[in-house]
Amino acid sequence: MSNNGPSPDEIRAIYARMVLIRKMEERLSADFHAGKLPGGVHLYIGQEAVAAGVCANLTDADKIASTHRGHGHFLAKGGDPKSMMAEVYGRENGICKGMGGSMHVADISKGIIGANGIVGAGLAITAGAAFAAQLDGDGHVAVCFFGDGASNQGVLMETLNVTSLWKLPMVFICEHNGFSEFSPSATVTSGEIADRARAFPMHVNVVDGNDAVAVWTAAADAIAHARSGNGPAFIEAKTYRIHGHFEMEKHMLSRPYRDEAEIEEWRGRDSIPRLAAHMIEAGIASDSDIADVNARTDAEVEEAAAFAEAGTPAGPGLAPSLMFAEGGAG
Amino acid sequence: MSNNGPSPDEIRAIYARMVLIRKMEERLSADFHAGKLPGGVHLYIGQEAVAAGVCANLTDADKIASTHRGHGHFLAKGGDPKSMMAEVYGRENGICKGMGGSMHVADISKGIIGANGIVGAGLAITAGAAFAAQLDGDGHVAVCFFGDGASNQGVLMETLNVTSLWKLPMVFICEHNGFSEFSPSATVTSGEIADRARAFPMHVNVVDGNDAVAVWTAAADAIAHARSGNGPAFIEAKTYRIHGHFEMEKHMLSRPYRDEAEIEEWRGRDSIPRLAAHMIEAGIASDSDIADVNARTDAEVEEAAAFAEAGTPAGPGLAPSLMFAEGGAG
Amino acid sequence: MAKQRLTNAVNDGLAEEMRRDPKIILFGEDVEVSMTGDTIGLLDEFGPDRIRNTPICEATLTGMAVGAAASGYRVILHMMMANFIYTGFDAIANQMSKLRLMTGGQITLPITVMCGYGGGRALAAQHSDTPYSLLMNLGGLNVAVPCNAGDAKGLLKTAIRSDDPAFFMVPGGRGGEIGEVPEGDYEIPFGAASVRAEGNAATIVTVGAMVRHSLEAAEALAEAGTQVDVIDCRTLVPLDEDAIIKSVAKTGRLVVVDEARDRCGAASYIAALVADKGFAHLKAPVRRVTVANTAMPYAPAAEADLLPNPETIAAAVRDVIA
Amino acid sequence: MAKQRLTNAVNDGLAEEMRRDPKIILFGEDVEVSMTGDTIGLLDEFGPDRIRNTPICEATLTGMAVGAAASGYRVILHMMMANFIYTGFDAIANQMSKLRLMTGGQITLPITVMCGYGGGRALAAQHSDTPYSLLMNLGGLNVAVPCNAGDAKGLLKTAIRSDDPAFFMVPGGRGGEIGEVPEGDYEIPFGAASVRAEGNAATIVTVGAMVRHSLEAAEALAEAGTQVDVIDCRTLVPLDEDAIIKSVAKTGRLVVVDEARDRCGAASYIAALVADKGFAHLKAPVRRVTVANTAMPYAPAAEADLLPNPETIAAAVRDVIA
Ligand SMILES: Cc1ncc(C[n+]2csc(CCOP(=O)(O)OP(=O)(O)O)c2C)c(N)n1
Ligand SMILES: Cc1ncc(C[n+]2csc(CCOP(=O)(O)OP(=O)(O)O)c2C)c(N)n1
Ligand SMILES: [Mg+2]
Ligand SMILES: [Mg+2]
Repeated sequence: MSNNGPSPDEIRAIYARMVLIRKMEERLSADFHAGKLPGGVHLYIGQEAVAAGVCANLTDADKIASTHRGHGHFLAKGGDPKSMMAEVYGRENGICKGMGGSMHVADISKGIIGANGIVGAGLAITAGAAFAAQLDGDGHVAVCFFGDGASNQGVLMETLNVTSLWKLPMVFICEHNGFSEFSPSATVTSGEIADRARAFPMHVNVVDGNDAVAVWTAAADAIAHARSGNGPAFIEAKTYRIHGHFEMEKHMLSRPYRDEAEIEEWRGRDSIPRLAAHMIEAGIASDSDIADVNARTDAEVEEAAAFAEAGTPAGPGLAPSLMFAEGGAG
Repeated sequence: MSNNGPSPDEIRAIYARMVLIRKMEERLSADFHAGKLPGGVHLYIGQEAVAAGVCANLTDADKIASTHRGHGHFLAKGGDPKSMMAEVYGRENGICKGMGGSMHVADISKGIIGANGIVGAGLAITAGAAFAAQLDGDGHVAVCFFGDGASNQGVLMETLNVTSLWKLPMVFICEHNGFSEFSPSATVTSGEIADRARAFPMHVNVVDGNDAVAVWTAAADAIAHARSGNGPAFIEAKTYRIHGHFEMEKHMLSRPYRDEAEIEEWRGRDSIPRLAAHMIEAGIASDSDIADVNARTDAEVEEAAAFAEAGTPAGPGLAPSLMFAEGGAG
Repeated sequence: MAKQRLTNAVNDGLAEEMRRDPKIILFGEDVEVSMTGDTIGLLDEFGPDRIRNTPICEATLTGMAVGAAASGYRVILHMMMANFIYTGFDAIANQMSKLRLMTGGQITLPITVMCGYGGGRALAAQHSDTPYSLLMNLGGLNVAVPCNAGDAKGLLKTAIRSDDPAFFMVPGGRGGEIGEVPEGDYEIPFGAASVRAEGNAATIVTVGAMVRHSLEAAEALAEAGTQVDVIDCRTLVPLDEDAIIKSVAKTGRLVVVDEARDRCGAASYIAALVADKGFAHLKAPVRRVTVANTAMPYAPAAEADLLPNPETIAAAVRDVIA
Repeated sequence: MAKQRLTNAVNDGLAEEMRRDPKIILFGEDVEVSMTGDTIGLLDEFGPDRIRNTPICEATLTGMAVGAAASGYRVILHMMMANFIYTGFDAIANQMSKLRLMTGGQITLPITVMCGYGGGRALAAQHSDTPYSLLMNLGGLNVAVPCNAGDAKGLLKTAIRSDDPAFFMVPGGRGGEIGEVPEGDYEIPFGAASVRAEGNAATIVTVGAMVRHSLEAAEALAEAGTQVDVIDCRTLVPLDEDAIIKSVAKTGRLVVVDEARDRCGAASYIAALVADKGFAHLKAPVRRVTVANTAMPYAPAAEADLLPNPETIAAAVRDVIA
């Protein structure tokens, strides 16, 4: 590591962001099971340290692309909880006017060029954003979050090639959360994912994705590498998806595809209490600070939900008018 | 190397095959420039040692898939020169009834499941054939020839993953001939291609593609590895394309994309005289044996050209009837 | 006749065919756990040689289907949802649909590609497409689109037994719907439309999920005294042109209902066919009830507004008989 | 007016636009050497930032076009030949055509995708497709198909300047053909068909490479005393419906000529449109002169047999006026 890790302020901000992601998603989970959401939701619970640790190193001018499991990335990059919640509710006041929904939350003004329902698609889009960043020439980077499952899509190798060839300022963040939908990673993924990146001239690192400080530190290096014109960087973050692939799965699958014991084991490594313990131990936060964060976040989530509930459901007519910048559905 | 290299008989057979490929293509080149061919041709001249060295290790029950530059693979795998020539002429007596042409020569009875006009497409098709071979369970393999340019298509990584995951009997033969169409490899390919395979659990080797004996030896190992159920193997053969990307290029391009000196240098490493010298030195062929091969091959090429010339140009009506096995153009 | 969910009928069809023919293999993403239930239990019965759960790599999966089929296997490729065929589109468009011609008929490709299609479930733009017209334009591919459990099983069997590549596309929202399924083994032939309702006033031609909406429209019209033919194409390639023309010869009026986007959709092809071969019979403009040329929005009301429904279908019929 | 080859007109158009707008970038495979000459010299003038010769990786190229455009650049993506768009189809079908809607209009995608399409040069099945109808069905994409050098340059400029994604598809066999190109800067608007010949007996609607064949057919017909309208759509999305309907209102007879395969092709869409909105004017069946639902064979005579030509077009016209 060539940096000294996050400052106390940074750690506190990361922690707050992780709690926000967790609580927003717990709310979405409850809302889903209460039948309040129009579509399905893929929750990020358990992986918060990755989004928060990485995005703490980014500015609004840096871009991120994300996955079907994109709430965490959206919130970590500074997306507004209210308009995200409204989007998932399918409301006109949603960040995408209710047109995208959970799988497609995006806020261009924050550099969030979009979650994506197509596994692997974000990689090429990010390479394009990194190309743009290189041409802009002002040191911005483009970061792609993608899963271990997505790592089996050929577009990974293609983007490793083109970004290293052109020294594009792209940062690859592979979130190895153990599953490719309902398939345990080992049953679909051969070899080590980081080795795929090591076949190319780039900065590569593997990190504990449930350790926010470690993620921040690795990301700081990777992003600095990319920012300074040295080309792409790759981080494989080992983590675990605590909830199902999507919340609907309990109603759909006829048998489980993983052990409860495994889930419990990973709950024991939960990045949020872990970071809280670290902060207390390091004397940079007290129990009451932690309680404050929780309370503030609860209020923020309440507010987001109220905003969403109050929004008008997106209705007829809007879609065709949104297809073309220059008007008309063609 | 775990084998002792090709036997004298094998070497002589490889040599004869290389000469056949060379002379067939020199004829096609002349025919093209004489305006006798309906479409374009991508010639394999300079790379003969790869196809011949690899295919000498295969039987008709083994499958190969090939590229737009497929004449050499077709002939090396035992495809009939007459029906290949007729195919390139667009005749009804062509191996594909004149429907495929130069880029699509195939002979299923010989395990040649097809040349392919789509760069990289053969990789996934071969993985499917390797899957079939695994299910057949009788030790056959499926071999894919592909270029350095094709190695930048993501399907390479996808097939490396799935074949190593499932231990499929697939052999990857990357023919690194210096160019991806008109782009020198270094301008489009980052890192070492063989390293892409090394990221997966498989047998990987890099070989001088202009040395037929070295290719045979490496291929024998790789194919034995795959045949015995150990999963895929990968060979990167370094070689050079002596002719243009296609014969048409002289008429199309406004400026050269490579040095004459470079071409001359590689002509100096021509695999055919090199193998001849080796045979003479090793005492397994005499000058007059070499002359015999040349003479016999000239006659064979003449015969193939005569067969093609005598064929009826494939005409109307055939195409729609060939679309479906069960009849009708749907 | 037994009552079954469509997805269970498909599951039975797959198992029955795999029992019949040991050369059948099936692979795709998460076919082991089986989200919709269509492949459930197959791994247990047929083992990991014949049922393979794959990595996410659609470009390779479609290509592998071609390679395995060209090597003597009868392949069922499970692509989950129709939007994912785009990711594997090269081997569909450049290989599967063309190789037989390109090899002068040497290659036979007995491939069935399965997927769910269509909207109506707030899955948003990337999980709601109805892309059969793209496949129809490629040539070389059969396309079956069942509307109910019984047809699903019969068409699936025909697809699997065929020596040609076929897409078997199930309406995404209909997997849970219960319908009659004949006992025993049966095939439903390709290219044979089913006349689901009869009448002289107009012809509705449709397919897949839109059959039910069309039948509801027909019922509503019947209550007002208008009887219409409702023709379910069942397969879009081959298409039962005769059934369509015959009906239009009787009614003189045609409404085509299609869940796909309008432009160059199946509806426009069917309308064009009739405007050519059935022109002499036509007494009114040929109407298409389709989806605007728009990606599918997430919000349910926005989505519903785009999809044909019994009211919009009935309105189109009233229009052409006015 | 200067005389120029189509590919040179395109080359000039690219250079002029890149001089005008520094935000324009162009990338693709072998755009440096430039096989057909359309991108020749651009690297020298604009440098490697704005002109990038790429590896072969179509799936990434289409996705990068989206990412770079979403990040403020005006992207020209050179895809060489139409068949290669299938390899990069995901980012076209699931991203380029949908992201604007999915983001509620946040994303603007000024992308021009260039490629050659069509048969007639013995390039065989994998290099001869005419896939515009697939793009037309996706929604969210404009599609321009010039038939001559002057239009090529003008339509290209409109495509590049547009804030929406557009495919600019050049007839593969026409790059070398010489035509008039207006001096100075000009755009040809999207959605404005060009009436290339006029007559009252029938309407031919066509596009791209088929315009010339249709004009030859029109000439042959004229010699026999039959005058026809020949309408060149110029853009298929948006489509100049008014021009088509107006002509059919005059002639009452329609032949649609299209180099694509017939099923769900542009011709069937145009025929369907007229069978709906222009039905009252129609005096005869609407004929389509298209390509059988077949992959393109290699042998020239087999290929030529499938493509529309002046004789088959004239025959169809004689048929509808009989
Ligand atoms: C191209 C494509 N194929 C398949 C799917 C269905 N699908 C959605 S998520 C998913 C698994 C993704 O796994 P991973 O990349 O590890 O992300 P995770 O869900 O673990 O966050 C699959 C197969 C899809 N959305 N897109
Ligand atoms: C998918 C696709 N993209 C682009 C092309 C055009 N093309 C034909 S051959 C070729 C270069 C291939 O290079 P390589 O794989 O190294 O093979 P080589 O020509 O050197 O034998 C290209 C770009 C194509 N045929 N298919
Ligand atoms: Mg995962
Ligand atoms: Mg090469």
